[in-house]
Amino acid sequence: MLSVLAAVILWQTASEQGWSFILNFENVPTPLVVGNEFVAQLATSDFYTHVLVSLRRIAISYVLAAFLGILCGILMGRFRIMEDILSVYIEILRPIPAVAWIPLAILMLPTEESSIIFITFLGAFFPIVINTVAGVEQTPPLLLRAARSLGASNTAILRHVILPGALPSIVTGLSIGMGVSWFSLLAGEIISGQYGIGYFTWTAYTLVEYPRIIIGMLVIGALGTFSTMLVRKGAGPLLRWQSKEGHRA
Amino acid sequence: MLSVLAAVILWQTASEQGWSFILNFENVPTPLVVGNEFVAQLATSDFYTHVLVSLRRIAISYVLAAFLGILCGILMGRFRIMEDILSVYIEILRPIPAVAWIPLAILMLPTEESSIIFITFLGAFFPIVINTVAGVEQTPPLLLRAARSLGASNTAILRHVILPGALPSIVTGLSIGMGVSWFSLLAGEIISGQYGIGYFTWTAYTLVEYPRIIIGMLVIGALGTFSTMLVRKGAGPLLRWQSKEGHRA
Amino acid sequence: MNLTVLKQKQPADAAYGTGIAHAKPKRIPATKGHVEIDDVSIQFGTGAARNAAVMNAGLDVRPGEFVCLLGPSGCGKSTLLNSVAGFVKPTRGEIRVDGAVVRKPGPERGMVFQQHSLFPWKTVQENVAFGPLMAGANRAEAESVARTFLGIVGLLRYADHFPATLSGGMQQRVGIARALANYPSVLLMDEPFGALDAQTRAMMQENLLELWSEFGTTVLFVTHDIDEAIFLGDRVVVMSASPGRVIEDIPIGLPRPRRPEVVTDDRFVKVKRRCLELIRQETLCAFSR
Amino acid sequence: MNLTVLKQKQPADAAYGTGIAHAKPKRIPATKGHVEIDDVSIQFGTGAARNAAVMNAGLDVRPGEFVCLLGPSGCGKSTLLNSVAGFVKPTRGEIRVDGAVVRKPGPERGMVFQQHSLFPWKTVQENVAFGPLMAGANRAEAESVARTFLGIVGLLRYADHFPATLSGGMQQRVGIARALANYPSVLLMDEPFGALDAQTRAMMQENLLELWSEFGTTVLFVTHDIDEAIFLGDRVVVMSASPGRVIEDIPIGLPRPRRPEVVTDDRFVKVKRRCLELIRQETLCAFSR
Amino acid sequence: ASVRIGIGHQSMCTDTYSAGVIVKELKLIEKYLPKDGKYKRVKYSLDWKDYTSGPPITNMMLANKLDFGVMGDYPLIVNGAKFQETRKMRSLYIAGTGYNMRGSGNALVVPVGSDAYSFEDLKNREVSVPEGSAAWGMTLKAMHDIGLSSDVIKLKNQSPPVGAANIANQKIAAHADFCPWPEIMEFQGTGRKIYDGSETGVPYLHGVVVRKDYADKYPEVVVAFMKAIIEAGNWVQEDPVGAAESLEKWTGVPKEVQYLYFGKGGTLTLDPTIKKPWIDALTLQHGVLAREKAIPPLNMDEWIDDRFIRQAYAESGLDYEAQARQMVDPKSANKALPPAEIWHPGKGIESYASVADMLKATADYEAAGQAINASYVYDELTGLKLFGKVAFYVKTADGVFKTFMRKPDAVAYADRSGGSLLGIKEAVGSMKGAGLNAASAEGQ
Ligand SMILES: Nc1ncnc2c1ncn2[C@@H]1O[C@H](COP(=O)(O)OP(=O)(O)OP(=O)(O)O)[C@@H](O)[C@H]1O
Ligand SMILES: Nc1ncnc2c1ncn2[C@@H]1O[C@H](COP(=O)(O)OP(=O)(O)OP(=O)(O)O)[C@@H](O)[C@H]1O
Ligand SMILES: O=[N+]([O-])[O-]
Ligand SMILES: [Mg+2]
Ligand SMILES: [Mg+2]
Repeated sequence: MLSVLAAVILWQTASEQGWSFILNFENVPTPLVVGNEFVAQLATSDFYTHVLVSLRRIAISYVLAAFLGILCGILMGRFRIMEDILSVYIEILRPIPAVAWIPLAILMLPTEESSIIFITFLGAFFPIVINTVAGVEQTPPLLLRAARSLGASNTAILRHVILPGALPSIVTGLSIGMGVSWFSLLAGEIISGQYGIGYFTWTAYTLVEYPRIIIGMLVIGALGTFSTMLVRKGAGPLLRWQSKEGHRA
Repeated sequence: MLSVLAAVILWQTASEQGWSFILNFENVPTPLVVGNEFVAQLATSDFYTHVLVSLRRIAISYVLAAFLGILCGILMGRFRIMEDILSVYIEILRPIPAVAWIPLAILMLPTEESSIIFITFLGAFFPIVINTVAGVEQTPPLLLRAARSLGASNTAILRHVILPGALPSIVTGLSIGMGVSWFSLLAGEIISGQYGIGYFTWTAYTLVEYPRIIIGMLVIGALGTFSTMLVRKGAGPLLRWQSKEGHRA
Repeated sequence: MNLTVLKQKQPADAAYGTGIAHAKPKRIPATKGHVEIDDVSIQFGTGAARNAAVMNAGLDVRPGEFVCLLGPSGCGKSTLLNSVAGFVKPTRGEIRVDGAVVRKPGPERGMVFQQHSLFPWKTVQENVAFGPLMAGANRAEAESVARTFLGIVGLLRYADHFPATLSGGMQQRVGIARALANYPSVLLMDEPFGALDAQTRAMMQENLLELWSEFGTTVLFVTHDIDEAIFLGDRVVVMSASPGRVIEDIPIGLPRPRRPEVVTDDRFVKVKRRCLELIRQETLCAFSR
Repeated sequence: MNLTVLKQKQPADAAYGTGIAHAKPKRIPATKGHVEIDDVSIQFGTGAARNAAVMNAGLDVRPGEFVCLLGPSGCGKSTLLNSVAGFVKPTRGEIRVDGAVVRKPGPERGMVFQQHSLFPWKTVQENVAFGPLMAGANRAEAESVARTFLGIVGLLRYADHFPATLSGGMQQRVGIARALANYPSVLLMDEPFGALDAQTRAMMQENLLELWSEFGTTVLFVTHDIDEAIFLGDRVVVMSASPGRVIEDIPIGLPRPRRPEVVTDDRFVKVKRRCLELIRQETLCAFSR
Repeated sequence: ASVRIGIGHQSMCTDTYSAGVIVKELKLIEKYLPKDGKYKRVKYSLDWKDYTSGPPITNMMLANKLDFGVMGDYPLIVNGAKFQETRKMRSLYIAGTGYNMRGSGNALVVPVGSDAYSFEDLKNREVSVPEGSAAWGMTLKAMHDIGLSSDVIKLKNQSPPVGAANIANQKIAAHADFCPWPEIMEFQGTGRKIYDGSETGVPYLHGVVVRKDYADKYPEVVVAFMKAIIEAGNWVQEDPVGAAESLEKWTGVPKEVQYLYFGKGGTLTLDPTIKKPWIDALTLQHGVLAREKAIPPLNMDEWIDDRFIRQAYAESGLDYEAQARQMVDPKSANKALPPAEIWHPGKGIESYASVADMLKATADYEAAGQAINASYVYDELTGLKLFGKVAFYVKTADGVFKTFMRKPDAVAYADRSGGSLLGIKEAVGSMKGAGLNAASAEGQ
């Protein structure tokens, strides 16, 4: 907390004095200006629309990515043939940054909203799939044996052993995916739109509105952090068995 | 390999026939067209300039990020006070996507090249720092005790115990960082008006040159994968002790 | 120390169970649990990588008998036990339990592993209820059976804990309860106490004998601890160094119930001396190859 | 089995070292290695979370003596050993080694842990050379010392291996060589064989006695295995349940060198019975709290 | 010493070419840079940066990474105002590049198959536009003039390539953009103009801004740039077809599209002077920006500075005042030109004495199986040059063809004159059927 305060004060002085040693603070608005602008923005309904539209896009893309990612991950983790087929595509497509997808997404998807959602989806999908596969594959063989010798069927093993065992890894994937999906959303919202926090920031850039640019950056950061935290917290009860103290209430 | 072939054939047919069921292939160039354009590009010297400029930017940013990231990571992992001070900044700045940094980077850094490098640097820096801290903090206390009872000084412990112990985690950070730095580079090169594979792709986009867009995407993907692999392979000899079979040659 | 002692230490347990009618555990009929290991050989890999783990092993375990398999590390004890469990298929020979040839794992052959075999994401009770659930019991029935067996191993008060919060000894007791909850005719135990400290191990041994005398289940118990094998078994079957064969079958005449002091009994020490000789020879043998 | 046997099994070792003049290890003078534990109490935490681990423990170990600390799990054996090593500061009382009060860890008090204490990223030889290097030796000297001690524990052929490729027993032998390479006047061993299987453990015990007789180092050895304590020690010091006090100090009169068969010796069995009684009592005590 | 000359230009904005790609590719600045006096030992480093719109250039100038910027009217205003908002930094508007007096250059385009033919037809639909660009300003002004509020027409931000792609894929009702995008869409056959910037009645213009501190320090360099701009304009005028071909090579914008702007009677006039009407237009546009986006005030007197361009004229022996007074109005200027042209791949540009002749020639080429690159006609009302294939044709009772840019105008004219409204296909087809007769009739 103290260090944040120190940084804010430093920033205020640097901007006021217009420091320009390596970093140039001449045109950087002071925290005071940014703060005032933020309060002003909070009073407009547009600002909330921007945030809500972005949240809606994240929600749709993320749910889709989580569903498909976990599904693919389990199939790949359980069936050698699925892994052979799918992993090639994933390894080719994964390193392509979200920004690079923009043109193709516009070209191939029916609506612009779907292009943005597609790009956001991609961001979340890959970490989820990869972590699910890792989680499924690392199921301790001893537990599989134990389950089998207790009379468990294959579906029972999936439900009682593989899924819960992979869960910590899946949750890691889900929370990384949440972070990346915000990165990608921003890239997607730049290409087009009338709403969304990415659009808000980019518009501020085209109109050279520096305070709004900084507000946009911080809001995106906060939303990203917050939603990632939500994923982790949401998964908490399912992972309580990992803590040394936990016992079911 | 087979599945790649299948995908290429599917793509060729889809583009030729102009499929348009959810995904619209009408305007997507066929792999043949893309292939021809790629061969044509390989014959121009500009193409190599784009790639080389990007590689140069990655190299500079990455070396910087690796150096500062590992340094900060060790300081934070070893000294509670450094962690208290620095982790706040890192946690606030980390979730802000590279794209969102563009305006501020332009404003605050002296040259455009340095802005791009800054953005790329940020992409690589955070994963490296975080993984270094994790690596340093997870040093088994037993090994610290063993070293101390063998007469090791604090610097000897850093050099012989903490650093090598953190190395696997640092390498993970380095390779994640390499991937992210390509994502960020691309965002940064959008602002560049001249060279770089990101600029190449973006220009192709503004000129609606679909084959070049796809070439750009694939080249970026390949470069990203390749350089990440390089990091992993480069670190291999240092991590041979982790393999069950390894013994020093 | 015995079961009674354990129960006395946890007076809460009785109250804990109030209101739920625990089924009294059935005793396995002494005619069930006949294990025949018929000239079994087991190889891993093929061609140059071929590795014989067990060779021409033969053993007949009578219903209700407690047999300990003793042998140096790597001699194939686990492999043999796994083939009885149905995890590993013999390359040659055949294994029958109560006349039926073993082809796959099944709940009538309960397995207890050395450690880390509980489902960490299930509570202690859920772990024990798993077998009955898989056998088709409904949730309430399975829970009732689980509580019965948790009561028997003295862990009812930990029913809602996750395994990670339990000590190693307690975890092994849950593992035993889980295997017993399926009313197996054979209990296969692979160094179940190998990871415990000496005192906990001694306690667990007494505990196990108590349970065994109550249920009459056939037990096939793998260990490389000589004291443990003699203390527990009706017979100690000594295996050769890899590839494992049965080299000696020593009946233990010590009276039951066995008390800890028995380890300083003359008869005990005599058998121990014989085992030491055999094992020492086999260990040297193994090292020289 | 003894050192000689081990060396016979590895005929390559002699050739391996050819050309390098290994310094013949010095014998520690029997006047070094006097450990005085003077009414030591150790508490962890403060206030409500206060936890007494050791209480009024007193012990005097003569130079060159082999003393085993026996006690139930959690009684404070490791805590007491760690305070001799200099990792834990006594809350009350004082520990002296050769007259000097212990304040921090030092190479004259070599430590061997239960497991996983080798540096996984250093080869076996680099692990053993670490102490001499820290003591100021140059690389060549340190390597020479390391090879000497690897030869002594029979692992010279594994000099360039990483620890992960070695079996548990071999890793512990490297750990012992590493501690010895500093020529410590006291060797502190905390259940060094606790994670090994019965046969390997027996081998390691003989191995250790061999080394000890060669070096004459004082050894303070923590275990909860009664057989092990009696087999190894000149004295077995039995500690009470937590907080640990010294409740009995049993001199072991068995002749040296001790052979494995000694465990079936009458005198051995008699001491074992006494230890069993003490420990059993303390274990029950610990459980009932 | 080293002097940087950092210029941000737009290769995808035709109106900036005389201070952008042409100067860059022909190395015209290098030709005029001072090499004596205080510049004797100076090493110049020319830094050309290409952007898709004006705002990023302003950002780079504010960050002192570029010295000059070439951009359209609205971005120019944002540039000036944002500089004046800072404590010390200022920018100067020092020259024009190209203009269209009527305001053509920006246009609103719909997908070819759309049923919309006027702004009003877009009610309750989504219209995209690159925010902050000249086309965006036009759109705001047009909506304000027509009385369409932002509730009735939803505006959304799309960069030119995205908008063009969305028009091609019919994913947006309409897209407003600056030249060359509307004409590219027309040329590709994906889009159709329904509103031309000329309808706002405000001139369309681009210009050059420079950081004031830079101009103060290196006025001679600024003047050299001005001379380069003058020469670039002359280079186009001397050989418009050759220029169009070169420009295609440099920018990727098809030469047929380039010719529409830079050919004889083209919609853009290259002229670096700062005219009085420009100041009025910019003042008016600043009002629009201030109303819509709370842009800070802009002191025009402080911002506009024609000293450098005047000096360049003087040093080149040209009359600045005369040039500044001159205004090309397509309506009157294009009266004397041949009313139609065809760009034939083999024969180059061919002029026709009448639209009918051009249609007949088209029919003949078609019959002979020869494709033409493009044909050009003029809007009857404004005199703006059009692609023949997107014009609306009215065939009057006496067989004369009139051409129109907008359908409503064509319909009105047809009603008044009793003629019939035709598209290019029908118009060419009609020449095929009555081939010789029609031609001979006109010949009489
Ligand atoms: N799945 C397998 N594939 C190949 N070889 C195996 C496999 N499982 C065991 N072996 C080999 O079979 C032999 C016997 O192994 P096994 O685990 O049965 O010995 P063990 O007597 O249980 O040893 P320990 O006392 O150490 O548990 C060993 O040589 C081992 O390497
Ligand atoms: N660092 C510590 N902080 C707090 N309490 C501790 C700490 N280390 C040990 N204790 C406590 O001190 C007591 C003695 O622990 P210690 O590890 O010395 O026992 P031990 O005899 O070595 O047991 P074991 O045979 O299981 O190794 C225990 O109650 C333990 O929980
Ligand atoms: O320069 N413009 O972006 O219009
Ligand atoms: Mg085994
Ligand atoms: Mg201990």
